[in-house]
Amino acid sequence: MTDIPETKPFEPVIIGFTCNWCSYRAADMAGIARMKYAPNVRLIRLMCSGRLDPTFVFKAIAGGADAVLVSGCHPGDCHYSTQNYKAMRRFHLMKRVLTQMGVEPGRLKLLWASAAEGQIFANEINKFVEEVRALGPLNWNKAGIEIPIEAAVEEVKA
Amino acid sequence: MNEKVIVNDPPSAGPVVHEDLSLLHDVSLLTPGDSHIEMCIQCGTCGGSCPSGSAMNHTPRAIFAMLRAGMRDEVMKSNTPWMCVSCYYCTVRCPQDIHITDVMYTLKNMSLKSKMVQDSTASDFSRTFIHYVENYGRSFEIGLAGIHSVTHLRLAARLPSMAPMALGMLTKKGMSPLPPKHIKGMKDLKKILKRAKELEAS
Amino acid sequence: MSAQEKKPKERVGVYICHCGTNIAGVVNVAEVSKWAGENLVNQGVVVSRDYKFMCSSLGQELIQKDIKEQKLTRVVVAACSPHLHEKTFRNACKGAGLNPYLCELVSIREQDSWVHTDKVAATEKAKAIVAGGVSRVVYHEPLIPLKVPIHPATLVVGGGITGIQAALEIADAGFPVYLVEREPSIGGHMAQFDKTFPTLDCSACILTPKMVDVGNHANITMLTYSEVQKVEGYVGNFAVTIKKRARYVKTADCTGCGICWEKCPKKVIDDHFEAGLGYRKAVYTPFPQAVPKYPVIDDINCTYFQKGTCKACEKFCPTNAIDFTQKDEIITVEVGNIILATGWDLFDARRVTNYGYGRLANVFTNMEFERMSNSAGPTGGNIVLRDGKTTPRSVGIVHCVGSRDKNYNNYCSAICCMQSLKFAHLVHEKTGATVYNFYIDIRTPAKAYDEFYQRIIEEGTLFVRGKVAEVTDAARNPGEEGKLIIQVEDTLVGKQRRIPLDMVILSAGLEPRADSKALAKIFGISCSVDGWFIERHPKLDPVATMTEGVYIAGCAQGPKDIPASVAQGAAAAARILGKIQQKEIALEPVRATIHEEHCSGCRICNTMCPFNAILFHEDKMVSEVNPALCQGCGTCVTACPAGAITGTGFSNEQILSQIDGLLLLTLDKKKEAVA
Amino acid sequence: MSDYLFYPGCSMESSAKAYYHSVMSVCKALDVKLNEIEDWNCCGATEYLSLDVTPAYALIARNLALAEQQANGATTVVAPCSACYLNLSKADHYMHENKAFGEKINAALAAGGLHYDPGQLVVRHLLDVVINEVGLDKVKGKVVKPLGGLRVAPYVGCMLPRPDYNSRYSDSEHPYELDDLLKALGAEVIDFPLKTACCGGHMTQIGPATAFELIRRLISSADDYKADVIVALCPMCQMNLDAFQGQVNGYFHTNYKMPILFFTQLMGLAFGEKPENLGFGSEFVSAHEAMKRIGVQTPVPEEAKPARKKPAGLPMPPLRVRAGLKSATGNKEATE
Repeated sequence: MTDIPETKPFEPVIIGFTCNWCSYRAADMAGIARMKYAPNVRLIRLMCSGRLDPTFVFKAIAGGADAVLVSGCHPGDCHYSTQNYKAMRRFHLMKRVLTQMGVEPGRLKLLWASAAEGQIFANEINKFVEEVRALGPLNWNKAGIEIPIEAAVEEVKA
Repeated sequence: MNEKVIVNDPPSAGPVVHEDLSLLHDVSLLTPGDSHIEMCIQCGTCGGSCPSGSAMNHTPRAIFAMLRAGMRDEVMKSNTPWMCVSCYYCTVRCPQDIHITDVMYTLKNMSLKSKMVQDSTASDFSRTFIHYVENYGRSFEIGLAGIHSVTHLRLAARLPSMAPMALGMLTKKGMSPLPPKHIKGMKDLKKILKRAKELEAS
Repeated sequence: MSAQEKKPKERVGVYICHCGTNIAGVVNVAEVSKWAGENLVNQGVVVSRDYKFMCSSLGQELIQKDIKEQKLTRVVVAACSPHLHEKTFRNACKGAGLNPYLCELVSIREQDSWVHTDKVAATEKAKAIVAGGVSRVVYHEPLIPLKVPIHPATLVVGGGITGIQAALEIADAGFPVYLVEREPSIGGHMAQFDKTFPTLDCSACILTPKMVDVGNHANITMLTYSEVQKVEGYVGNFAVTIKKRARYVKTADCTGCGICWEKCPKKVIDDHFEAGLGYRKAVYTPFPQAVPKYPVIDDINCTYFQKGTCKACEKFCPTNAIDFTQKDEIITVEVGNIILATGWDLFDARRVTNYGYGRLANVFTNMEFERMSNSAGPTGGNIVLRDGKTTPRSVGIVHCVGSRDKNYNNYCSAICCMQSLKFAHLVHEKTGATVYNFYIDIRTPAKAYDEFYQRIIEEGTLFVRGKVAEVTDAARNPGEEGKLIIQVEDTLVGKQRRIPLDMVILSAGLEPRADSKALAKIFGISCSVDGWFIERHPKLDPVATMTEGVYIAGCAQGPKDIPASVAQGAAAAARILGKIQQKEIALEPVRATIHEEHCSGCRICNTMCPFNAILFHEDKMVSEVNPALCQGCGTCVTACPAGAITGTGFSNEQILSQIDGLLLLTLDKKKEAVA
Repeated sequence: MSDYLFYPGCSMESSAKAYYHSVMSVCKALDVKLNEIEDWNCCGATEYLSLDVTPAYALIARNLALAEQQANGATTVVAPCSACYLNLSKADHYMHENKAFGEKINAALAAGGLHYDPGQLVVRHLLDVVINEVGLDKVKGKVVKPLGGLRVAPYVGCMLPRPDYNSRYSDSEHPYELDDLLKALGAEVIDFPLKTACCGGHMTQIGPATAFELIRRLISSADDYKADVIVALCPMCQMNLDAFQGQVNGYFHTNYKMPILFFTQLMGLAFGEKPENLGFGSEFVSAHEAMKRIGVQTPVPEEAKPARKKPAGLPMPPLRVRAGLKSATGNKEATE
């Protein structure tokens, strides 16, 4: 990481899972209203936050993302009745698992945003990016990269 | 209210000459919090609500239009912010959530710094008031009214009945004619204010 | 599983849209296109192009030509939101012989160029989004839409002018309609109005014929005094549960003669139809021309229901139509489509305390004034002060009460300017009083509206440009004593004015129904932050919603006047008629399927499904998804411990490889850094 | 009842001693324990904000910093003066809302070895504490001498209900908290239309013509409603309406004798406290007559010099002419 000039702030990469009915539309809404937010989040559309498989989150973290955003309809507003509650339960589970793996719990965020809440969506992304920036890069086992044994040993020593 | 007291600036001939388009931005920047001043829709709720509006040479709404038009000198010379009584009617009624009272404080600050204040009655009163606070840590109503009226407002001369009032303050209210005692942390307070003034200037 | 290790078996075409400068102004589209062409070869990219407007016919032809010539098996378009043009590009692929579901539209406009200003970062993000789309699309499968039959009946919720119009259009075309109305009669707000702008037609005169048509129409089933409780199913096949409140009147026997309400001893303030200005009885029809003509007994106010004795109505009813034992009834109807025309509520003017409504007697709301001015209303059409007899000699009309105001509602209520002008005319005509209109802006943009404004100016109405600061009774001088005083800045003069008046009318704005959010939930649609129902597209699809088969019309979608409401009611009806005539409808094939051989029969998915779409075969001990009931949420896919369920369109492979693609650049950078 | 950090404000030491004594008496009766913030300083009223931003906020924030230091578990700062209450809550609000601004003010405080974490303390006016913490039930329970027959105009003034950063009051223009309290004391409360109108604030010192008109409107409106007394909850409001009433009468040729009392004075009376201990008798416009109507003997204020004597040789108009000249010749004055 030495070749990165120190003046350049760390730019985290965040994978965001959105629900087709609310938060993906909130992102569209933010776009239509030309609200500006940090360019660090890449969104994946699911039909429902209930589709969110914990594997997706671990895959993203392992694949080099610094944080993951899980978003869905407000409790009680699920397009498929109550599936976002399932996402909420899984969220708490994933958070615990990540913590056990040595990943800061602040790298996983749950956000409820209705289709009309573009502003909330944009604001919360900005907030989250700043929070993750403060946490720094996810260097947990040099996530997703095979590290030569020697390097790993040295890291442990350090 | 007696309408005769209103005297507007004589209308100047010709268009606005020195448009200073940074003016609105400056005011916005110098106001703590987000004043939303750029959101004004010129509805006049503020001007209609203002209890001292009739003593102002421009209504607050007109001032906002002038800020937009970049009429810096005219705004700095206006008595509008100095007539503000901080009643916050305009602030809570404003349909655009503009923090009008806070903007009026900013305009007072700015006009003092620009040295374009036309009538220093109000600012001198503020200075006298703050003189006590900066030196004793507390305000001092009797001394304040006294000094202010003698040195500036000539209130005692114009309204002789003010004198008995001041006397009443002493007799009925049992107020002391002596300045207040220093607060214990006066030294530190002075340091704080000194540092604050440096920060303000920077 | 990593995409790089795989030998590309698909031939992918990548198309980056400039969208004029909408995308190209921020994202370096040429760079993205070049990058994809060079760096995503392992993922199968064989063509990568950028073009000014991909959605134009030339742009679509470009894709079609490549599909044929380059033998593309997959297409990724990076342009606007899939909610806007997914169909367009799928159809383009279909036209070239490619299964439409092998095309993936990724958004680099709404989610990139429009929300970012840093061009470098936005371009990098666009690359990641494209890579995500490419990695995902290779796992797409050709799909065929599910076809289901459409039930020919339609449910219209709301019996105001919008719902009436929609119901008549569909019924006249020969299809059945269920019209559900919460109140005892259809008619809605329009039945309360006196005159309608700008022509000053009598509101009742143009409305009641339509109401009668609805009442007599063979194809319309009216369900008044009723509310929708539950909606199940999907487009083409909805099952709707409706609660019919007990009227305590046998409609089969009632002739609507009116003896019951004549004899009823219990007088109640009518805060609904008469806006609180008049009275009704405990057994009542809201107004004489009510459709249906049968009254209802308001059991909260009825003496018999409260105290156990009275029954005057029953004694006098000539046809024995009163039935105190009636109970609420729950019915279910099957329909193929739904129109929501639930209308609006009036802003509560008491919230603007500085206008004194509720505290100062002679401050009235617009709805009170409509009733007062209506010759069938509580004052017989006389405009009088709260004392019921004094004619005002000066009247102030305040615009924008609760509208265009961040303290209350941000939006413009659209009708108040014209309504206030209408009021000015009516006051002039009926009392000869001096009339002031206090406005921020006069908005008269529709046909013949500004001409109406001109006419009102000519009649001598005084206009003051300024939002009223306060209405008060605190007089400052003898001239103000006993009057209401409007304090306002006349912004065109730049001075504060105090205008003493006898009467003040507040043009309170339109609000979404108080229960609009609950209603949206029942029908599976969304509300804006304010509470108005959200249309599929604000310009191009104003009456459809994101939920197939559910349409919105009239003020439920946002404030509008009568002509616009009628137009939307008719538009929604036309959309539905078009669907019904096709007899069947194609559904998105986003469905879950269970691989029988992997299913362990644990039945976890059975309870997960909100639509009861998963059956368990006791004989084979495996579960199966009914594709007609499945809505494709994917919860069961995630829940299956054996991984036996696949979500079409959102499979694990698709999502996981999309994550790979999105992080391709990031991972490269990290590798570089480590190296 | 929990402890509160008490910020009395400068007026309580001088012009509003009646308020101070009555507040102490009432709080004692209601078991509200007030711990005065040690070595507090002036909040700067509206004056410091007019001159400078950073020093003005630093001045206010010093009190919050001291309060936080001395909190000892308490979280609420109680101010009996509306202007002090607003300034304290304003500083807390903007320091909290705008992080950079908060840091700047803390940088200034650091020069005096102090620091305040915005959002740590809750700033409330005494009325709010009485209504929402103590509760009207408890107040009613303490009433031994109901104020039946006394018509009061509840005067809330500006800075309590507006801008009301934390939405503590029922309305910003017609709040009913003070009405409810006075009704609980048994008083007859008028629907005072100018309940939250302005008392003139510092305009008595700057533009008396403007201030006098504002005062006249208030008193005249209360008089129209046949109020016996106006009840205030801010020393500035009380002083403007009381001490300047004579001048206002002279200026407008009226003859109002409207006593202006603090709400705590009436509470104290209803709780059975002796009028002497509640600061009665220190008002300019005597409350003696009004109180006598409900059978309470309050000390007659010592008459100062006759205040309503017509000044010979100086008729009424000068102020208006002067005010008119002020703007018209503004440029001239500035160049003097």
